[in-house]
Amino acid sequence: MEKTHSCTIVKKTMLCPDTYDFVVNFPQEPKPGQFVHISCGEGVMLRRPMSVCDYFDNNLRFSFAVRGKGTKLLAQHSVGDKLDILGPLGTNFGVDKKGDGVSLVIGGGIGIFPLFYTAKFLGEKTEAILGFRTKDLVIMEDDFNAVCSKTHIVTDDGSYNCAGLVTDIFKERLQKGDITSVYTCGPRGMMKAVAEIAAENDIFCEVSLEERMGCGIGSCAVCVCKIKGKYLKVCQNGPIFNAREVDFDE
Amino acid sequence: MEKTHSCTIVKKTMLCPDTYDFVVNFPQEPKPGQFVHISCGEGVMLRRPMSVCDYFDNNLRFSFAVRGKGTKLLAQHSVGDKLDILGPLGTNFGVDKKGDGVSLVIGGGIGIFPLFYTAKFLGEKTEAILGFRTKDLVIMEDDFNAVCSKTHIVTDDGSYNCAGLVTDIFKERLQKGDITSVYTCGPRGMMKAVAEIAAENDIFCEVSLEERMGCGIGSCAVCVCKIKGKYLKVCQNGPIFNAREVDFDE
Amino acid sequence: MNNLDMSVNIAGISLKNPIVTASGTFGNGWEISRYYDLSELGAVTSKAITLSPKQGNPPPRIAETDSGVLNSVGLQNSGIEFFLKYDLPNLRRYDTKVIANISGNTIEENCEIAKRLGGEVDFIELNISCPNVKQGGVAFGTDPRIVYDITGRVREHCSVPLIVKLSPNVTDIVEIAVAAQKGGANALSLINTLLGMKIDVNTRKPILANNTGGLSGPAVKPVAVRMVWQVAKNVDLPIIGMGGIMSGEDAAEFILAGASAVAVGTANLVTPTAALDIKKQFVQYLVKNKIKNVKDIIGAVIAN
Amino acid sequence: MNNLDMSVNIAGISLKNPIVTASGTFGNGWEISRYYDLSELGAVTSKAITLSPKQGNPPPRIAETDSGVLNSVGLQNSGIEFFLKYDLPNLRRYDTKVIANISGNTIEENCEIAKRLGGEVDFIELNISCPNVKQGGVAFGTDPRIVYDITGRVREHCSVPLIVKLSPNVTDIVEIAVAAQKGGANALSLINTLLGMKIDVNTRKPILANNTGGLSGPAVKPVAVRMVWQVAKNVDLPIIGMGGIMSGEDAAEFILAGASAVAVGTANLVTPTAALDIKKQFVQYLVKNKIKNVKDIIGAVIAN
Ligand SMILES: Cc1cc2nc3c(=O)[nH]c(=O)nc-3n(C[C@H](O)[C@H](O)[C@H](O)COP(=O)(O)OP(=O)(O)OC[C@H]3O[C@@H](n4cnc5c(N)ncnc54)[C@H](O)[C@@H]3O)c2cc1C
Ligand SMILES: Cc1cc2nc3c(=O)[nH]c(=O)nc-3n(C[C@H](O)[C@H](O)[C@H](O)COP(=O)(O)OP(=O)(O)OC[C@H]3O[C@@H](n4cnc5c(N)ncnc54)[C@H](O)[C@@H]3O)c2cc1C
Ligand SMILES: Cc1cc2nc3c(=O)[nH]c(=O)nc-3n(C[C@H](O)[C@H](O)[C@H](O)COP(=O)(O)O)c2cc1C
Ligand SMILES: Cc1cc2nc3c(=O)[nH]c(=O)nc-3n(C[C@H](O)[C@H](O)[C@H](O)COP(=O)(O)O)c2cc1C
Ligand code: FES
Ligand code: FES
Repeated sequence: MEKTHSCTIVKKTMLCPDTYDFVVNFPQEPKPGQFVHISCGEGVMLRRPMSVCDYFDNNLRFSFAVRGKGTKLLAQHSVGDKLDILGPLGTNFGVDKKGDGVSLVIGGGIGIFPLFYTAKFLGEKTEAILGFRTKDLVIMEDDFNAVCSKTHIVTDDGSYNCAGLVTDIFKERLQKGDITSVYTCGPRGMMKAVAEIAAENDIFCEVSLEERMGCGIGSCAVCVCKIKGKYLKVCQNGPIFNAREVDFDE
Repeated sequence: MEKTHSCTIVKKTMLCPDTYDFVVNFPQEPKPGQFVHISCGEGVMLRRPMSVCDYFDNNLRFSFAVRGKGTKLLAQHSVGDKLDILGPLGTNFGVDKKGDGVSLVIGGGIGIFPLFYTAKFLGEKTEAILGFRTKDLVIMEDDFNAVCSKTHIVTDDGSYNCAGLVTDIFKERLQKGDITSVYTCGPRGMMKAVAEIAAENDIFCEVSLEERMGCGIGSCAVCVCKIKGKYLKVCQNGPIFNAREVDFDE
Repeated sequence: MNNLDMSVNIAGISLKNPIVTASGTFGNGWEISRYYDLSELGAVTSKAITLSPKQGNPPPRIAETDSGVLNSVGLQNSGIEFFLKYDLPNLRRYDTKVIANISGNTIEENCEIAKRLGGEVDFIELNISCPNVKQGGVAFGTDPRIVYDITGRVREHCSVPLIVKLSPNVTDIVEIAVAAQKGGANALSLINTLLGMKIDVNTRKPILANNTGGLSGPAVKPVAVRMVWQVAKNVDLPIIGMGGIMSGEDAAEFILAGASAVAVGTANLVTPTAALDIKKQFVQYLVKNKIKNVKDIIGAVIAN
Repeated sequence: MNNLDMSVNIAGISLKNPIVTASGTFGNGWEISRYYDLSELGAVTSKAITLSPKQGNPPPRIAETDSGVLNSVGLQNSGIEFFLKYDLPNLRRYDTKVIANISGNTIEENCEIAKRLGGEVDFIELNISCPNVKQGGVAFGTDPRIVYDITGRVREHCSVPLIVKLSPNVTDIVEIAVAAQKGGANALSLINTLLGMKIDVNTRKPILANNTGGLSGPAVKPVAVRMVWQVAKNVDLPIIGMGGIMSGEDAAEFILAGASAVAVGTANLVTPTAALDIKKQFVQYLVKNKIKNVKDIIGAVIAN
């Protein structure tokens, strides 16, 4: 039988203002792209979904931006506190479908978190293209550098590296003709653009979708996205979907 | 203008199982018999009323038994934490009406707390009669000994000192004929019995009443008790009432 | 804050800002006025006023529930004479509008109270939605024909705008609101409390001596916001929105849904300065969202 | 625990214990069965079943409120054929009763679904109280004449006891319950969700794509307990009580109020093992209060 885990926080870091990184004891090894569903504490009833950012030595790492009540409460926890965590949950990135060429992980903002763990599975021929709004929000560059052969960083305002969008770099990088797979997570518009470029170039592309969740395990049917014209559950049929099947405009 | 106080907890003691004693910084000197209205923390909306147990050097002491959700949450606070406290509130014991003889403070269980601060105002000719269910619940004996000329303790089951009710000691003590005032707080039945004996002996007697509260300041009218046939607010017209005027059976 | 226009209009009368106190949670101002200057508020609402003094229900009269409060006060008050003689003159010392909440046992009684209030108050709020009394109260507020009738008859005796306060314990709030409008209401207040109950599982007794009571506080906010939104879309009367407002953003939510003003109720039980605090937070919200005139966001929700 | 009689009777069928899952919060058991053995429960309730598969409403479909949850799923499901072919056989592997929640768009559709279910399930729960669909749903559940009519007509097609699930969005729950009883209902479920709304004050948009949704969770518990109590006093049918049950003591509160069984809904969204946890806590409550037979406390509230 599966169960929820009572996990001790062993490390807490602030990555940039209002963005935290937690490492907790966690007994079950997740697959890349999966998420966990976290109880944020007294006063917030529903759990909040967070992507697996890393897993090592029975430790789970997840990182998150403070948005509303739940993430605010979560951020107030300290090393030594316990968190009630459900998971790992959901489908995983098809890292076995990466092909023989170079894999790209393309992320924007907090969408980069699941891509780090994923890049570790994709192996040395992986490159990362990461976009941030501005210099102060650029995070995890060293992490990605350690597992990717190259990490391209862009900022919307050009305050760090070149100004531009991840799709600009993506298109540029496609010129070499050695890309065989793309894994992406970030704002919906970004993922849509990445998906379109991948489709035009006939490259395998998977996306990690987000939707407001209830149960996180598939029993309440609230977290749906349109996939090939049908509402599928992001928590159970996703969060990873083949980019071609997602109806981004719904 | 009056305001709520943000008070730092400077001392926390356990008096007996599930009964705590807090000392907090507090800027306003209360009168004996008054209460404060305390925010117990996230998840409990309404404040909880607690009698002033002592006041010294800008420090307020209150003590409480853990009953339900509010007091449970309150008990989880530690030294250094802040509490949002409203008060002091309500009417006070008429210590100036004590007369020339001996004053008695008669309390049962958690009803003893306001009597300690009151006894300090009554002076050396004060005696305490305190009743508890059983030995393990006997608390504050030393405190009362320090401010009263004599402290009589009874337990329901006789596990500490003699078995019996505070009213037994009260009646016995009346024989000497030197009692001129009685101040009482405790279970309703106990206060009623004390009030009746006081009335029979024509002794000045005041009681501290309890009722479930909302605002604590007189603006919501939920905390009423029947006083001379009318519903009066315990938080504003009380908690201290002349025993003769209370309709104990309502 | 300087070039911020906080004023709103309710039935031709301008409130300096949209923050009001809700009836029954503010006494008649005596106590709360020791915590802040009532002139800070757009308006204050009196406790329910009846013709003769009223004892109310036996205690306990309050129980806390998850994010909510049940009360069964039952309209305890000192009657219209006392109000006119003592409470009103005191409230008049402040630069704020006064809403008199009236709760007669019968239609005639409400007419009589309205007549006696005359032009002394700024608004009369007819409470046909109290769940805690056997006569009058919610019995009036759940049948559209009765709502129409009572509104019309009380309206005849009002020298000032008549606000009708609606009960949420109904199948179709719009139908009730329309009835009040047709009856001649000049504004609507919603919502009063939802009827609820809490039982102590150890003693097996209801916590409230009255068994049931009215549920208020954040727990009911989604129901209140929905009702304000439905009524605002369908009825052309200004609305005073209430139900669980604890913060400036909560106030904004009701105004976006269609309320012209908002009333703070249960929050007053939590902290005496609640209405003032909420006003300040609401100003912060306006500033942060670059809103210069409150009236611009009344009903400005972008619904699907 | 050995000499504890946990069984309860609903319309002649014995449930081994009074803990049931609420429709729509438990899928059709596939997922939650990976967390505990469903045979632990007195009964399980299916997701709403319609005749043809149903897409439901666009997302977002959920919003959290203070102590509550708003949902606007809109009865997404794979239809009766899928249920009979895949879901039901799977549920039948467990030693628990199966309640089929049916939610047709029309009376005829409900009759047809009931007919197709035949004797395959233990109970049919007619959902005339979903606030998230335009057709059927709550529109059926708020008019006593329609409730009487639909209950009677669906009853004719049921080979098993018919439970009618009532909406709390009504003026008089007793009137509706009486109508269902007269129509031939064998049991009642209450409550479904209260209609609510939440607006994001920064974007000014409702959080739910459907604008409004159904409010559930601890926030609504006082309303649910009150309705169960009112109906239990006035209607002679077994009640499955629900609305905000998160603990064993919450379950006890509903049973004291008059419910013969209780359903766990929103709690399943918080923790997959919720219904099992609540059952265990309820046993502790019984032991602590020296209650040997659950049936002894059904409706045992000592009201004033
Ligand atoms: C599969 C999955 C994985 C995720 N992984 C991460 C991650 O690794 N790091 C991270 O920072 N965030 C992640 N998110 C988003 C994160 O779950 C939300 O930011 C969080 O739930 C917001 O909770 P809150 O209480 O702070 O916000 P709320 O008060 O609930 O809302 C505040 C804002 O957050 C947004 N939001 C609320 N719920 C969700 C949701 N379920 N999904 C997306 N946005 C939401 C709303 O649009 C709203 O503007 C993930 C979401 C999903 C579905
Ligand atoms: C003026 C006044 C002074 C008080 N002083 C003290 C004190 O010094 N020390 C102390 O331990 N307690 C004192 N009490 C009682 C204390 O306020 C309650 O025990 C407390 O509010 C219970 O809160 P809870 O959340 O733990 O209980 P809840 O979960 O609200 O209820 C649990 C139990 O507490 C009782 N209770 C709840 N509210 C009240 C209330 N307002 N008054 C009395 N009983 C209540 C109920 O009967 C119930 O059985 C005082 C009460 C009043 C009115
Ligand atoms: C203790 C209490 C007493 C109340 N008394 C009255 C009353 O006398 N007249 C009235 O119209 N409403 C009364 N109400 C209802 C409030 O005015 C308000 O409509 C309701 O509580 C919802 O707002 P809230 O959630 O902010 O409290 C009372 C509410 C409470 C909590
Ligand atoms: C996400 C969700 C989906 C629901 N779907 C249904 C449904 O399909 N049919 C139904 O009768 N009730 C449905 N309900 C209502 C519940 O069965 C239950 O009546 C209600 O939520 C109150 O119980 P609770 O507070 O324990 O959740 C749903 C509730 C939720 C939260
Ligand atoms: S969150 Fe419940 S089905 Fe996805
Ligand atoms: S608690 Fe509000 S009047 Fe006493």
